[in-house]
Amino acid sequence: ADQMKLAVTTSFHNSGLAEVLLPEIRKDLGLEVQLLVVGTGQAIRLGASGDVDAILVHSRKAEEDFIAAGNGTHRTEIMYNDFVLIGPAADPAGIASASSAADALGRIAAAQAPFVSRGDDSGTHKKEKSLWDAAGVGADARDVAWYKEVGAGMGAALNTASGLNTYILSDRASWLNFGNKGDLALLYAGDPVLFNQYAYLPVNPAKHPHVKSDLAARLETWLTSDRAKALIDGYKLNGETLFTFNAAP
Amino acid sequence: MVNPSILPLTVTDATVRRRGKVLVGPVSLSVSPSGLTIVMGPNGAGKSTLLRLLHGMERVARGTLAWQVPEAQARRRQAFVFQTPIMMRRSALDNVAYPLIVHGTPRKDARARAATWLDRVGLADSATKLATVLSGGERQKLALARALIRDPEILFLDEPCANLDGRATREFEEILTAAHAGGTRVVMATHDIGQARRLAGDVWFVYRGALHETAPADQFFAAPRTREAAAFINGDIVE
Amino acid sequence: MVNPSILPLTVTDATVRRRGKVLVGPVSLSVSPSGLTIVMGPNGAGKSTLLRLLHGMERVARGTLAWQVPEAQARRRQAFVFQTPIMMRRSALDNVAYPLIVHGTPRKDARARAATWLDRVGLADSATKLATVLSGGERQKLALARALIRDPEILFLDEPCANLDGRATREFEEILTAAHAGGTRVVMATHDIGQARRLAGDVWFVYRGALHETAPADQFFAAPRTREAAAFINGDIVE
Amino acid sequence: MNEILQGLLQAGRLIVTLDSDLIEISLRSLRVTLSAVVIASAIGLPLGCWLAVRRFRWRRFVIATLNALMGLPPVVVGLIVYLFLSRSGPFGVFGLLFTPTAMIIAQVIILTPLIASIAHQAIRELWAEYHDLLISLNTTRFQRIATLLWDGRRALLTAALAGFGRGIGEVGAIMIVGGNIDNATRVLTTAIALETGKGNFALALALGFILIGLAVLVNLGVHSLSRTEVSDRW
Amino acid sequence: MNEILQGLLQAGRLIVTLDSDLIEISLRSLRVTLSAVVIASAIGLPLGCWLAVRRFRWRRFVIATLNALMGLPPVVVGLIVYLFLSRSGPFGVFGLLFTPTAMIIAQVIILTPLIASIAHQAIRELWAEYHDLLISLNTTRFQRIATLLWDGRRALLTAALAGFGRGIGEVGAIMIVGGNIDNATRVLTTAIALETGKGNFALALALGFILIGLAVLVNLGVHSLSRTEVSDRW
Ligand SMILES: Nc1ncnc2c1ncn2[C@@H]1O[C@H](COP(=O)(O)OP(=O)(O)OP(=O)(O)O)[C@@H](O)[C@H]1O
Ligand SMILES: Nc1ncnc2c1ncn2[C@@H]1O[C@H](COP(=O)(O)OP(=O)(O)OP(=O)(O)O)[C@@H](O)[C@H]1O
Ligand SMILES: [Mg+2]
Ligand SMILES: [Mg+2]
Repeated sequence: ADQMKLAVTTSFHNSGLAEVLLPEIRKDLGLEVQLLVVGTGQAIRLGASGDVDAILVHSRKAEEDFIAAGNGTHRTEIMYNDFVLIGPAADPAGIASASSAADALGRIAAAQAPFVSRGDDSGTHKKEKSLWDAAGVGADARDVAWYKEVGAGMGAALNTASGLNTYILSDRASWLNFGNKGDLALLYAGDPVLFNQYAYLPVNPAKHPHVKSDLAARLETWLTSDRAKALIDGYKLNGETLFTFNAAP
Repeated sequence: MVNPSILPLTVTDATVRRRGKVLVGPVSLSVSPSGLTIVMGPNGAGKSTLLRLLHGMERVARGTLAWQVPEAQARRRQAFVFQTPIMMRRSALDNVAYPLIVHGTPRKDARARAATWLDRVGLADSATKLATVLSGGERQKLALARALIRDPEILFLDEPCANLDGRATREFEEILTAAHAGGTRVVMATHDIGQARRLAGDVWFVYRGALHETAPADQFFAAPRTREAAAFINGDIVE
Repeated sequence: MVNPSILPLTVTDATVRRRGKVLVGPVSLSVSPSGLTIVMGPNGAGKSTLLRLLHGMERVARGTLAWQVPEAQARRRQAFVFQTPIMMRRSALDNVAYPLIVHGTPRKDARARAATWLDRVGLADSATKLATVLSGGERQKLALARALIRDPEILFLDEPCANLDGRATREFEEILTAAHAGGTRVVMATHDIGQARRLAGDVWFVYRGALHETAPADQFFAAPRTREAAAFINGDIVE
Repeated sequence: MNEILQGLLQAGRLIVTLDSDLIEISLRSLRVTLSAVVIASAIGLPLGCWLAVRRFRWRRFVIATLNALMGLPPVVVGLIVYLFLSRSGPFGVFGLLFTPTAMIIAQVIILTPLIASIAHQAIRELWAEYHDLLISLNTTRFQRIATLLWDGRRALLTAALAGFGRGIGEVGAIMIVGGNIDNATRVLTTAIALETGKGNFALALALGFILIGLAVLVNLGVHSLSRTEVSDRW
Repeated sequence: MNEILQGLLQAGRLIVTLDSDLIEISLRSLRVTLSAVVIASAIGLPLGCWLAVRRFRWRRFVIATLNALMGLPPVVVGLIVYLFLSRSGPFGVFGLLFTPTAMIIAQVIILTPLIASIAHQAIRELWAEYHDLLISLNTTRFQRIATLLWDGRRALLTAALAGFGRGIGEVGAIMIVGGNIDNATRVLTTAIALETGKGNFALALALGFILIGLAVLVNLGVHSLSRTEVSDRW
């Protein structure tokens, strides 16, 4: 079978969706997609170096820079899921009743309740920082003891939050798939600003002639097809829908 | 001595085996409480192995060793000078003080006594040298001092004069005779027949791993009972 | 021999130092192409160091050694029997075959010749034993065989008979005399004055790191020129 | 805590059911590590001997560096190998990135200083013992090294086994250059890291126990193979 | 490729400007690793000696296991320590998780088998040399071990240094139990892993070079401190 390499972020891989899609892709296209699960920054670097044929990430600004630098041909939005705020089941900051994501974070800051941040410049981390800024808690205000930057992937950060029993921002998929929940519970979700858009970016064959742009194109066609739509929208974990397909047909 | 003597040692049918080959034995003998025994025999006959066996350093495949006191106690009152002296990676002085220190003598006393002993064996000048740089003869002197410093009740020596010069050999014999006169039981292997004649009270002649002949020294040298011992004394082929 | 002889060796003011202390030297001497030299002297005098110096094994702090051929070539035609024989962790046979093998003899030939030599020194029965389990005397025999197997032009021996029994010593002397008669230059340290008298062509008397007296053997033993040598021969205190 | 028990149980289950994924990644782990150990030993063992035999001005410095290189952070090795093998790197054309070969290369870089350093220390004593004899016999430096390698082979085995141990448990470097691609470059350690990230501690531990078991088996196997010639030493 | 150069430059820049973050995490790296090495040596060195001195039925097996444990995957160690220290674990009450202490504990577990195994191999030869003498002098097992530790101290230093090397470059375990928390448990290796994930390869390499430099310095320092008594041996 044909093979291509796709760099994805940990949060996507942790969702388990890949295990549903890849066998179908293989069946439909005879294409074996090899996943490289790395940090967002690293995924973009792998694409820029031509070491993978396409990337699937969720960090809009970085994606646009990637295209602008000529590393990718274009950016295709595929689907989105959402971020959720996780915290101690007792919810000491009372974010469960917050009116918005910014309000929830504001309450955490006010209560000075321990919060674990990915701290790794990933898509999730960037989203979290923008939420804090929206809540009026600037970078300086976050340089405090209760705000812990752990510099790790989603799973490791969740482990840390579980170990310390703190609040954390996670994507829903990683949270649902996460096995070491401890005392943590999903406390707040639903604000539209928490939507998390995934995009597919094929690597530019003009810059890296060896990349399998034809395979990348076939995969893109498949990912934006109704077949993918049915699989993505139909993927459920613990009875919850995780992703919403939103590719332009 | 206040302690009951560890001797005589009674050995019954003791055998040392390595890889299925018998190196020594079966040997039965008794080591009386006093005396100076010289062990002789051709190279590879098993003298060293026999001495090590008596000292409790060889696993006995068969047979028994019985001291007058429990094994653990007996071990404490023996000393051994190995055929190839073992130099610890320390100064000569520390090498000699070591047996005292491990048996509880305060470091300072031990060093002082070690210095005395180094002087006796003629190594006073080399006290601070690293033992591993000593010359062949100096090593043997050190080993002798180290063995005697604890005033053992029985002393095994395995060719202790092989690398000594004439004068050192004479001095060694004086020290040994003094120790023997002081009550130390001595069992010593040597190839030097002259020395054997000078020192021996009795002789064990080891041949092919067995105690081929044992006799009082004068009798052994004057009229050995076995053909092999006679040949050995003449430096002849012992077949 | 087709090759030009490596001898005589001329030594000028050679000095061996360790940690600022002079061990031997300055020594000036010439080693003639034939002869059998016995090196004598008290323990720690520097005999071993002197032999090692001649063999090129000690860094010379000062002075020179000049062979008749370039150093590299000269090294190939020497052999040394160390005071403490070094046993490689191989069978006795492989130990003796080793010098041949590293110098290009095919393995099979080397083993065959090694077997012959083991037989000559009386170790035929021990050929397959691991060398490290050999007895003291057996080790010395092995070392002798290993040194002679390459038929060196000059042979250094450092107390090679210290652990040998009477018969083995006699056989050793026969082998040595034969080698000497065959043209091998011999330089040997020993403490056995009897042996020295039997073998020596000339004697070097080493005392406190210096070549204190050198003389033809008969002259040395009959009438030593220095007080120290006289005392040494008598086994007296050499002060 | 409970997870540790579950991990053990799951390890047992995976083994008795001969889980095919498990077998695949275990074999890949072994293949990558053993290849790396063989190559690293071929370089490191003679290098260690050479350092013991040769005296030169910078010897102490080289040895200290070698010791320090034992601490080469795997991630850094991974990065450097990545940069070399990347399409934009000098060896990009060979397309080795994200293949077992790349993992072997990274492992060789990590293991060689370790093996050389342990070999050096193992051989130092043997050289002290043989020094006079080998010098006297006028051997070449090459012959000295060969002799020490042969006569010291049992101690050197320990060096190679230490390398094996280090290699089989390594994850940082092979994650970067191998990519942990399912069915292609996933090995035990990267699978463990993956499951840990998912919070599947029991499965991660199960894989960990299997890995340790594998390492014990290899060690015991090697020891008993080399046993025949050991009896007089150990 | 370019990144390697940039990394070197950046390393230089960080060092000359005495970057305060860099100093903090470097010092933390040193503190954690040195503490772990000291503790692991206190356990591992005598253990290695003990294994050399003592003969018992399962000795070969224990040694093989020890060798295998050198390959304990750090991630697994991290996991197990995590499970013990987590609030739901038996030692949760001490609140050690995500502190340098937890990192030290994990490192000790990783380093002890390594140090013990190298010490064992280093001391084996010395024991072979001393065996007859120490037995003859009727020393207790404790005295034998003490004597070997003292007279073999130079070789044992290598074991401790190997442990240091392994520890300073370790990342898998301390990432899990330390959490790589900024200003609290971030050390050089976890920072390197972080920057790698971010794609900041040059900075990651810079930190890596600094780490290696640090390891070389420690090795050279230890070697030159122990030099005085060395001249006759090395
Ligand atoms: N482990 C072993 N395996 C086989 N043979 C051995 C072993 N150990 C010793 N031997 C042999 O046992 C014999 C007796 O050795 P031992 O050292 O007792 O002799 P010895 O009488 O002291 O000789 P020497 O006068 O040369 O010192 C020797 O032939 C030696 O090679
Ligand atoms: N590295 C060293 N540092 C200090 N002294 C040393 C060193 N090496 C050897 N010596 C000393 O040098 C002296 C000469 O040693 P050498 O081995 O040459 O003596 P020798 O004449 O062969 O004695 P023996 O008859 O006892 O074998 C000895 O006193 C020895 O202690
Ligand atoms: Mg003997
Ligand atoms: Mg000497």
